[in-house]
Amino acid sequence: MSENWEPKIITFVCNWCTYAGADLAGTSRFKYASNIRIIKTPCSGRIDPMFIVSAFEKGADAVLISGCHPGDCHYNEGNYNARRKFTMMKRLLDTLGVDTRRVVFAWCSASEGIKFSRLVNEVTESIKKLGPYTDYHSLNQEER
Amino acid sequence: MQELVKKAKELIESKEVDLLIGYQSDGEKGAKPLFVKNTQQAEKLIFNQYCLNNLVTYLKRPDVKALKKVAVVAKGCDIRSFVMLLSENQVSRDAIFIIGMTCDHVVSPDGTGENEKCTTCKVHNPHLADVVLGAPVPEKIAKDKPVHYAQLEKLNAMSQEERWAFWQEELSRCIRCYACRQACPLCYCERCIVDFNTPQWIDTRSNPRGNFAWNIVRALHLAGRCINCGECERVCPANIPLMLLNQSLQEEAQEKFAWEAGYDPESQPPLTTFRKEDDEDFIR
Amino acid sequence: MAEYYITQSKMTALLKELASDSGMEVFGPVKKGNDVFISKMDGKTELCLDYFISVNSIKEAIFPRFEPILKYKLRSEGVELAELPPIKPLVVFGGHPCDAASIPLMKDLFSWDYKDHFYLQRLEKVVIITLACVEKDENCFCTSLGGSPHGETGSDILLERVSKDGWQAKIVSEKGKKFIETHLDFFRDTITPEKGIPKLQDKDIPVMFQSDRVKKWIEKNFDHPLWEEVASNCWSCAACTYVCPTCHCFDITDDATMWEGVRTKNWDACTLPFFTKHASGHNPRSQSYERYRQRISHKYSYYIDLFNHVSCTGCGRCSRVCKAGVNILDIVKRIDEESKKGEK
Amino acid sequence: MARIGVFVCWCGSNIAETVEVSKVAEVSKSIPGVVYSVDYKYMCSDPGQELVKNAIKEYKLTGVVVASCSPRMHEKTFRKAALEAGLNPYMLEMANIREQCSWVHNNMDEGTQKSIDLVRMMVEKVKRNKPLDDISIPVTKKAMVIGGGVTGIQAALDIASGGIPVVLVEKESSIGGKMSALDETFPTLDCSQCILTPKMVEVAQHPLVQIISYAEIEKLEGFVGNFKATIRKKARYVDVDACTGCGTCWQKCPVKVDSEFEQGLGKRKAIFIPFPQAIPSRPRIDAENCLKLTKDRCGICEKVCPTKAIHYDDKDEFMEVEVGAIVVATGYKIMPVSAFPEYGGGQYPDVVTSLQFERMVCASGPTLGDLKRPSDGKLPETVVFVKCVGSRDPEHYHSYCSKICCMYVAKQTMLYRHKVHHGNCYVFYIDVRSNGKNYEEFVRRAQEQEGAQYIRGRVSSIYKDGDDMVVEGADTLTNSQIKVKCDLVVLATAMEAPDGIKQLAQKLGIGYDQHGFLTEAHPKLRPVETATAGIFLAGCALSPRDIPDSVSEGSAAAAKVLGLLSKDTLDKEGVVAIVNELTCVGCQNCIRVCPYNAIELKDICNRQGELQRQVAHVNPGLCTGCGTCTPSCPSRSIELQGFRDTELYAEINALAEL
Repeated sequence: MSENWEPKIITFVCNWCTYAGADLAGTSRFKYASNIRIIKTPCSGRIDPMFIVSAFEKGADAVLISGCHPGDCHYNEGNYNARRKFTMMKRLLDTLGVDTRRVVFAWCSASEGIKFSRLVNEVTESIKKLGPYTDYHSLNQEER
Repeated sequence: MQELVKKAKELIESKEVDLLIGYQSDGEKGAKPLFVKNTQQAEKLIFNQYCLNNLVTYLKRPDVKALKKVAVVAKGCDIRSFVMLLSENQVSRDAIFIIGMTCDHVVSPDGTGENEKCTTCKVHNPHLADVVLGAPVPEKIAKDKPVHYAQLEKLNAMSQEERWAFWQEELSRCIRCYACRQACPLCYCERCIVDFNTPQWIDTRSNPRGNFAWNIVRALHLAGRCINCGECERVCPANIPLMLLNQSLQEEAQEKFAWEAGYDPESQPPLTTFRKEDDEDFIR
Repeated sequence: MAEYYITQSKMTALLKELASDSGMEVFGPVKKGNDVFISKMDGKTELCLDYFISVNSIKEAIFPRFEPILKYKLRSEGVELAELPPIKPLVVFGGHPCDAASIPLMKDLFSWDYKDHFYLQRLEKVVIITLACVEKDENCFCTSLGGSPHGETGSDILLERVSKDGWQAKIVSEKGKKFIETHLDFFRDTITPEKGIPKLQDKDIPVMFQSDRVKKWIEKNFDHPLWEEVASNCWSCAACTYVCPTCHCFDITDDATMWEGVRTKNWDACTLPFFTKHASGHNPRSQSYERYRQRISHKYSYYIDLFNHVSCTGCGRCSRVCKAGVNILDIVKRIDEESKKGEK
Repeated sequence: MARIGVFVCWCGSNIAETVEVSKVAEVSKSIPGVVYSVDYKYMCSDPGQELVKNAIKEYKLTGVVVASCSPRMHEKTFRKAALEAGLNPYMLEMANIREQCSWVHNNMDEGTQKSIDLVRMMVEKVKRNKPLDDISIPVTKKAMVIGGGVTGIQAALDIASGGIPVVLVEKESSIGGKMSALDETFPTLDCSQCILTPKMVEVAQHPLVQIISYAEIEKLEGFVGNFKATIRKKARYVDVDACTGCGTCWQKCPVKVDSEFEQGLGKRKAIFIPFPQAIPSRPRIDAENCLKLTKDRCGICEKVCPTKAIHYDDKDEFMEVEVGAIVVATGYKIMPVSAFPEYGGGQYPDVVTSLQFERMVCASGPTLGDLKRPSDGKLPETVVFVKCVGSRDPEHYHSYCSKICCMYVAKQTMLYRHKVHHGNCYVFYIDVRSNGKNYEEFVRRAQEQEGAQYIRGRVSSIYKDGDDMVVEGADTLTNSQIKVKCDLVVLATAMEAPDGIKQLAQKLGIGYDQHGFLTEAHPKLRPVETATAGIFLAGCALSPRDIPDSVSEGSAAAAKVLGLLSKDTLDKEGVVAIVNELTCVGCQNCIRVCPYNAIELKDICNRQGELQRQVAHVNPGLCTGCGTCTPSCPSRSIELQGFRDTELYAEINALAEL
């Protein structure tokens, strides 16, 4: 692990709760680690479990996925559907030996700017301790 | 066997079906699919413990779908996949004549002993058929009893790192022949996601990345749908223990969603529905 | 000419030593479950020397499942070509004569209208050490296609079993000779041939059809209902083609991140449903039997037109892996019978 | 070939303080496809927007990335500017380098690096974006109200007053609903008929309201703005157009049966109007009891009818109406006493429901307001009221509170005392919930001025002792067992979802809860909407409510309908899902997960019209762009435009190592 290595955390959020919550963290000036890169989707129901795989393939050290709390979904049910997919994906990744400490699911509402900033800091800290996800990144070798 | 041949001839002669898919013997200790279109071919029909193939898989094929009515010889386990096809709008009940075979067990893929899948079978007697042939077999497991797969225990006992190493080793042999997909009765997409290239979700090369992603997506797309017929693993030329993945997700579906696939055509696969009170301990 | 022998343990040691060298690639038989696969080895790989035939052929050692043929980087100044991985010398151990026999066939193709230098370079650098057959099964039919259980075609060194523990090494090519000379230490032992060591003769695998008769029938019977009858079981996977020593179709795929990309030669198979799918959505081979017909016709007819040789060595691997019960020998025999009927 | 412009905003010092904006603009130039980049102090200002517009024209940009504040702030602003410059607005994306970057980070290097990444992600996305058109759907300017109780009447009146024609569909032969059977209403004790009847008349006479009574919804097709409802007009055996409502028929009809309107306490004829003020005041024949229709005898009504309006061969008729919006105000039913055998319900005639009690005291009731107990006609000297019967009892009946019982029981004690000044009345209660305007005062009045005696506790049993009824229960305040001898017991039984409501909900494609009450789109913020666009809810169809709440909701739903139908078209963003029909296999996953029922199966037929296969089809009018369908599709045959896989994947891909 090189001295100045910083974890890359790819984050998928819904537009109505977590993206707004992240905006609120901004307007409230709650500081957090700069390691996350947010990809906005309309709803956690749009977040495909395969995004996790792609993120690791493209060098993510962790993936953070967040949407509205149950009952808060702008589209009523998207997060409930998403939750089932995530349940299965988590089990599958676990079965395959993927380090599921690097796949974090959270609910974060539009009013939880503080939760969002803490979440990012906690995840960043824990991934710093785990180090780069070399196991997964080593799958990228181009030769046989 | 007389019964089966008689029924098949009846169906063919009366033109009730255009095609009957059954088994023929393949050597002394083997069986393979047989497509029956005339009574002469029907003579070759057999059913025994070597009849491993899940013939329901042929029902997804366009040329078979195009026929007016098709009969298929199916064991209880195979019928579970038919139930899934029904619930997913892939077959019309009227277009298929199910010849259900009672079945105590089939042999394991290497031809010796009882097949592992039969130890967890709840449908030795077909649960949905147009005609059931063979003597009734006592069911050993109650319908509502959750199924537990013994072979998962070894994998579950491993550390995360060990599981990673285990799968990397296993999947390194994957040559991406897609036998697992083609043999699966529930992999019926017209265009598989692996053949989708905007974007190319899954590397089509049989490199570690592509093999890993492919096997993730295959298991994921069968999550809550796999009915444990074991065909993917049996047909894999590289002997990859694919059913471990499917069974792990079957257990998850049972534990978290109280769901077992392939019994009720009216019910919805678990990833197309939800309960508000679903477990979410893993979500912060 | 001197006689060379090698024991099993020395062979294992030699392969392991070579496999430890990062400048080389070594392929050998590795056991998995009840089956053996010709796999890429490293210094720690456990070899299996007691097997009938590997599931896969030696093809993938020389014609990799995937191979980068172009690499580039995108820079603000423009596109910059990147270096490709070098093609290393390689040793392939553990195939049978039916594997090796595919080499000249494949060479014909890859040096035909376009010279595939990836394949040809590797061919130049490979040493193929073949094991003469001591066993056969109902799927073997090399003799029907001019092969032999102890045929030398395509091999550099042919090992014939002389004892429980060792082989006599027959030099077939200059490369083979050089290989033995380089590693002479491993080939010095003299093994006295033991009695009762099984040896397979040509006659043990009877000729079962005439390939020219098969070709004649195929040429005239593209629309014959027989095709559908014999191949209706096929569920259109690529298991048969990928284990086949002579199937050689590949696709060219691009994979790119934002800043760099690689173009890859990637195995493909005429049995897969999408192989001939047009951009329009039309698929001229939409049925599985049509695809299987292509596979047989290509091997037993079209290839002969181009290279004067059947593109099949009779190894029977496709029949062994096919759990749908599609059996190439049964089909070719059926065609031969039909053809005979037609002659009368 | 993509020609992308990148516009980096300083936001004064808001961004520039933590992000080296000039460097972001400079580095952006090296991103493949970027042909222009610039930084500017306030990109959202008029000159800033001009900068964007001019660059779009000058550099023939095919896509724009504005790196500035959150898209929630200014996406609309910049997309409008893009449109003005001739670029499809969906070809503009924003990189959020303020709220999600400069404001949350301190370090200049980190902020700059992250901004560059965010820009790169959006450049990669916008390169793959496709121009989208906003969707415009014509609407049918007509509404349908299902249920002609006071809620439905109010909704119909308000919609019609807004100039939109309304079809009011009522299951019974008259509108009016439950309210028409009430005596006086809390907390004002004004006569129910007196306040309801004028409304009934008003709605009946409104030129834009068409009342279709004795009818039910058979089928509903279509979607918001464009519904097509099939209404089953049940066979009435009376030609309502010919009939003048003279009443000769029901006076002459020899058959007498229990009247539903009178809660079984009075009789009606086999040809009847439910109550004198019925609207339409046209009778119907009860086919189950009519001698002509059951035994082919009698036929008197036909003979006496002066206008020949009786038709014994009448059949159910179907009519189709096209409407743009629907209000469901189907109301409730009350649990019958027979549901409570432990309280002697069904066994003793003197155990009645509160609705029966309403009829017993009502001046237009079967006894014309003389309070007589059902068994022997005796004036009840002592009456016991029992509250929460079937409500708030999750182990045996319903978990919910029926909400209005506290108030009407207080009212009924008063009605009783007004009739029987010397009478005793007792109320068994668990709690007294009186949280409405003047409600608490009303209950107090019952207790303090009108002599109602409240006993806190559950009733354990009710039985008959000679002539008397005995109510046994616990007084939980004094912690003693208590026995009350009385003449009449009134059970405040629970309000329930009416029969057939689930079937109706399924026909309409709207949700219902475990109790059978219809589900609102959001319990707080969208209380009268359903998840199905264009279908609204009001009144007790949702859960127990009192009259003021029901009427308010009727008006609220009407306001929603008017809002929807005020324009000629329904306009919405182009971010909707689209199906690739070539690859879709019709597995229904997307249909099952769609929260808005916006996807349906579509038949693909060959030229001979034979069904070849079925595929999913998105109704863009109903799709709200959540994208839940996409991950549910194994073959990626359904994609959410604006958030297609290739666009999101490009964002991930942009983060691969340099």
